[in-house]
Amino acid sequence: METVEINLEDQFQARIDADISIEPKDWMPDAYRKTLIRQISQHAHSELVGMLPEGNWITRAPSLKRKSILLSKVQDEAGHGLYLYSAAETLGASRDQMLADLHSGKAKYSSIFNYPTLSWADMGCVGWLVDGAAILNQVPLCRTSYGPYARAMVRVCKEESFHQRQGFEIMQTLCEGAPEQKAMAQEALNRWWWPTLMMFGPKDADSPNTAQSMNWRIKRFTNDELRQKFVDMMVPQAEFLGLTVPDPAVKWNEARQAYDFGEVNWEEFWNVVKGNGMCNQDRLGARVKAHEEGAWVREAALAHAKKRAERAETQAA
Amino acid sequence: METVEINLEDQFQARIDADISIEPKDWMPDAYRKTLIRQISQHAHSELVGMLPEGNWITRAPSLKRKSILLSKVQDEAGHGLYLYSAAETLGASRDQMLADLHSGKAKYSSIFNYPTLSWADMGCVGWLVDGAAILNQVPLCRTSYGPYARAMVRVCKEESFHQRQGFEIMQTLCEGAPEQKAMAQEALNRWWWPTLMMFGPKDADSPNTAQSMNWRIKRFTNDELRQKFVDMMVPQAEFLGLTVPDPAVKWNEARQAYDFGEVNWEEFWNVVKGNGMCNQDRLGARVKAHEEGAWVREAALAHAKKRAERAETQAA
Amino acid sequence: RQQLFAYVLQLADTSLILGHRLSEWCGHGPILEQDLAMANIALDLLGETRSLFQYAAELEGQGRTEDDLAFLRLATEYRNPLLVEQPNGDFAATIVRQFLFDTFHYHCLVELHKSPDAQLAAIAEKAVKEAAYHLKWSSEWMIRLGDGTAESRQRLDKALATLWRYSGELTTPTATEQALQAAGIIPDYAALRPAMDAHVAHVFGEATVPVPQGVFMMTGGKEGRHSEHLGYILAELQYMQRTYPGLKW
Amino acid sequence: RQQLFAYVLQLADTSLILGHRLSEWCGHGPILEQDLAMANIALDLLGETRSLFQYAAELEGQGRTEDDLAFLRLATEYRNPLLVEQPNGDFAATIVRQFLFDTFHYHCLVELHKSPDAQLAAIAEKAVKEAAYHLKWSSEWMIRLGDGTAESRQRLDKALATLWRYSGELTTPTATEQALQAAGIIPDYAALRPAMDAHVAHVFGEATVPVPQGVFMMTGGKEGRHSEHLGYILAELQYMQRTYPGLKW
Repeated sequence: METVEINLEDQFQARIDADISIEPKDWMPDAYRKTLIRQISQHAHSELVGMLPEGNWITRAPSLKRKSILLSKVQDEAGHGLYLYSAAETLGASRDQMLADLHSGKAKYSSIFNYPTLSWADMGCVGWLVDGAAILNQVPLCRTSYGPYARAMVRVCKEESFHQRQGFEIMQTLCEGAPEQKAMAQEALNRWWWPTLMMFGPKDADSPNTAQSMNWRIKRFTNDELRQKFVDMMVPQAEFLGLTVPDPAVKWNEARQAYDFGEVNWEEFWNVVKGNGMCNQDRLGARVKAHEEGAWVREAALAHAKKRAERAETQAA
Repeated sequence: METVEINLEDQFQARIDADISIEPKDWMPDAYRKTLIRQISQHAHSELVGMLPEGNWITRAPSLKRKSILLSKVQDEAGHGLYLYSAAETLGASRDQMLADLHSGKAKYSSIFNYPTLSWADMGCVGWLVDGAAILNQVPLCRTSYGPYARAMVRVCKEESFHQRQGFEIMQTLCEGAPEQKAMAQEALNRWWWPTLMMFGPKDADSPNTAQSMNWRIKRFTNDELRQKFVDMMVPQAEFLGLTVPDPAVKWNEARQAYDFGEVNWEEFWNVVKGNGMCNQDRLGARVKAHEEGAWVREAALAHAKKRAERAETQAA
Repeated sequence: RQQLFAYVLQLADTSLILGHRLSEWCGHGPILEQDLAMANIALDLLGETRSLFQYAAELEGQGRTEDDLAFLRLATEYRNPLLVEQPNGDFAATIVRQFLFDTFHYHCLVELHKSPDAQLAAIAEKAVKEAAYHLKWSSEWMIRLGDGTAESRQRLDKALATLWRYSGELTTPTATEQALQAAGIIPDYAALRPAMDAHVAHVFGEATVPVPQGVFMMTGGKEGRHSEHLGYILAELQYMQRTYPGLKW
Repeated sequence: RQQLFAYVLQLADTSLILGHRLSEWCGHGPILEQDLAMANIALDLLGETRSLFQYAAELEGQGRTEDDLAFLRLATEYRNPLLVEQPNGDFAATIVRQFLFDTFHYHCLVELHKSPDAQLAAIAEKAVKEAAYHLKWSSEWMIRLGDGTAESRQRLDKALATLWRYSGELTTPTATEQALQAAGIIPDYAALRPAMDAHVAHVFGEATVPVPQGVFMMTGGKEGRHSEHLGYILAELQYMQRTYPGLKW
């Protein structure tokens, strides 16, 4: 028995190393399955919860065009949530269980959504910075070893980069607009800059699972590598917009051919992860409320489907 | 027995006719008691429900001063509700039962509160016209035959005339303000004029209870008399404000030394009475909701009072 | 032309306000799939809103833009029927509101699509396909809730008791609508009734729910006499445009 | 002076926003007597708000009025602590929010009343009598709900679990407050704690509820970093002033 196990594991790793995708029916180590379920469901939850901070501005969007774009974006997020829950289901997770884990606080979602959206410019920053960071995290996942996840991510990333462009465009319109609009853009950047840097997770030294995930090709870059990429991408964009990144340590390093930047406030990071962000309570509360108040709707849909099926059977008999 | 009854009834009417007030412990005919309970509780309910249309603008009042005046006014209405419920309780009615009758639709409240408040100028019209009409209805009640009711009405009327002045002042400020403010005032007057004329009730010919009520000195003027008084009072005030009363038939009648005016839309009147006004559903719904959602609070207060009383007894023993 | 302007504005306000209400559900729906569906319907309505306001602005010819018309009017100037400004309530109330609206909207668009006014016809042509899907969605949910569980049935009944009274306004023409009907620009609502009633009867039949009878019908919204709910919608809807007048976004 | 202006504005925003929340209850309270009590407290807070904004306008000396300051700022310019912008929730949540605020408000005013700044002292003198009544009211309700029924206790516990985290901000001085404390203009919050804690301990004791321990405290509101709730408050609060700029009412 022992030998067979080892062989399966070896074969599995060989496929991974050869960049052959793992499919739902293939054998996979338990730890790989569990890690993937955790990661995909967390990602699905993030799409679900991520609807809230942007949904917060739909009714207050400043023009019909912007309202339309924003609503469409939030709708896309709901769609991403659906693909990702489906991908996780191919690994044997049930949506009910995944949601129960979200509601109980066992499963996490991206901490960035625990920051509030306080002005219209936040719709710009969420698109430009938050989606920008998400894309950096997610593009490598389009080549991740697990097939259904990789395919879901291809769709997600395509839409996300569209969203990111829209976010940038909101910022650009503000920065080219009246002084109060530019001020609104800068104020939003001040609030969102550091939290988006935190989206890449703890420093590599504090991220013990990275090595295994990279080995399984679930992850393809380390947290710090991605964070550096993000800074290198965003600082010039902020300059282009005429905005100032709220980090006095940001400076081009000729030797590294990269931007130096300051240290993230890890205390804040861990606080928000632990549930002490501005919106943790409201976000999870909103989701639990929606789920609980929706219970009778789901029950009615099931009951009706059952009645229909029974009637069809009776008629067939 | 018969003889005694008749004597009591005669004595009662003699007191009424001599303008001696009836007090809670005095003998009174059942019909008198019932009529009064109906009238006083309906009046109390009107104060309670009447908080809603004005409460609707507290959070949106245009200045801190106006907000303060409006909030204070709505607070006074709550106070009037309390006096009136107490007055009705002296006749043996319980507040719980009166509220239950309100919530079931058995007891009425003034139909005027089934019209919505749609602009800030409505706060002016409610004070100026609605309170104005209420005062005309209520001033005679300060001399009504039932003592506790008459005394409650003295307090109520004093505050109401203060409210009426404030309402007029809102209108005056609007009419002396920018063109859009004056337009707002006129638009509100257009909506409130006819409904306030309806506040005096059906035409005398269609008001069968008036005679008995006047005989008992619960009522001292007929509906049509009061309506005429109201028109005679308000038309010059509207002219002073530079507003046009939305009734082309309004014209000074030299012979009658009074204003002629058009016919009220009695179909609308009866419709709103029957529950088909714009806000009947929302108003009653709001009251029922407040009562139901407050049940646990009232229970907690009672339970705590009981615990305290028991503890006091134990200590005393 | 003035009447056509008023009518197009009325249609635009209607889809604007209903879309606003639906978008309030965003992220709070009972099932993710239905969150998606409601956002989708809201988005369709918003698209229709924009076409209508753009056309209204053109008809008015005063240089006002779609955003000026959508965001910078007073409550009494909005012309949506009362139905669409009613609060979301629970999912049953949202479904009933949507079903009553969709039934009218779809059947009206089918005819409006034949209007001699080319732009109105073109807007209707695009919208009618979407409206057909909306009607299918809300009809299916009417049936699911009516013929689902005891609770869903009770909630549906309560929603009908609350909202049915607002359905009559949809097919009660205002003076403006009467003039346009007489001119053959817009459909005669009385002629829409048989198809609408048949659809309602079919859906209520499947839902095992009796069609409400003899209910007093509320009107006023299409003439600017609204419920108190509209003011709160506008406070949010207009917030940015009122706070930052005249800017580009 | 600039710091005093910022501080007075912070106090004004605080009573403005809490008064706004309380006034949302108007006509919807659980008992008419409590409707009256909440309106009364809201009215006191509004009176305090006006005195404070008037003083702030004077300190600023730029010709802005109390209404300009109250109605015409952006969300990030409001300086109220997070606690007071939290939604009313059920009556238990309103009571907890009020009790936590009143405890601080009363004890702070007792000291503020001795401020060398004469106007601040005068405002505090008037407000402290009202605040004493508010604190009595909310304390009594804390006790009734805690030592009432199982349901009221459960609701109180839930409200505490939700709102206690906002209590720390009240006594966590901002840089502005630190400077004014150092200058002896406003009380040292650390010095208020013993009396506040004793009151809390007493009330929780009577209510048979344990005082929450070791809760992470949320901050930010006094520096303009708010929750999403504030935006909706402002949409209503500012509606008229934004829609009709520069008019007299």
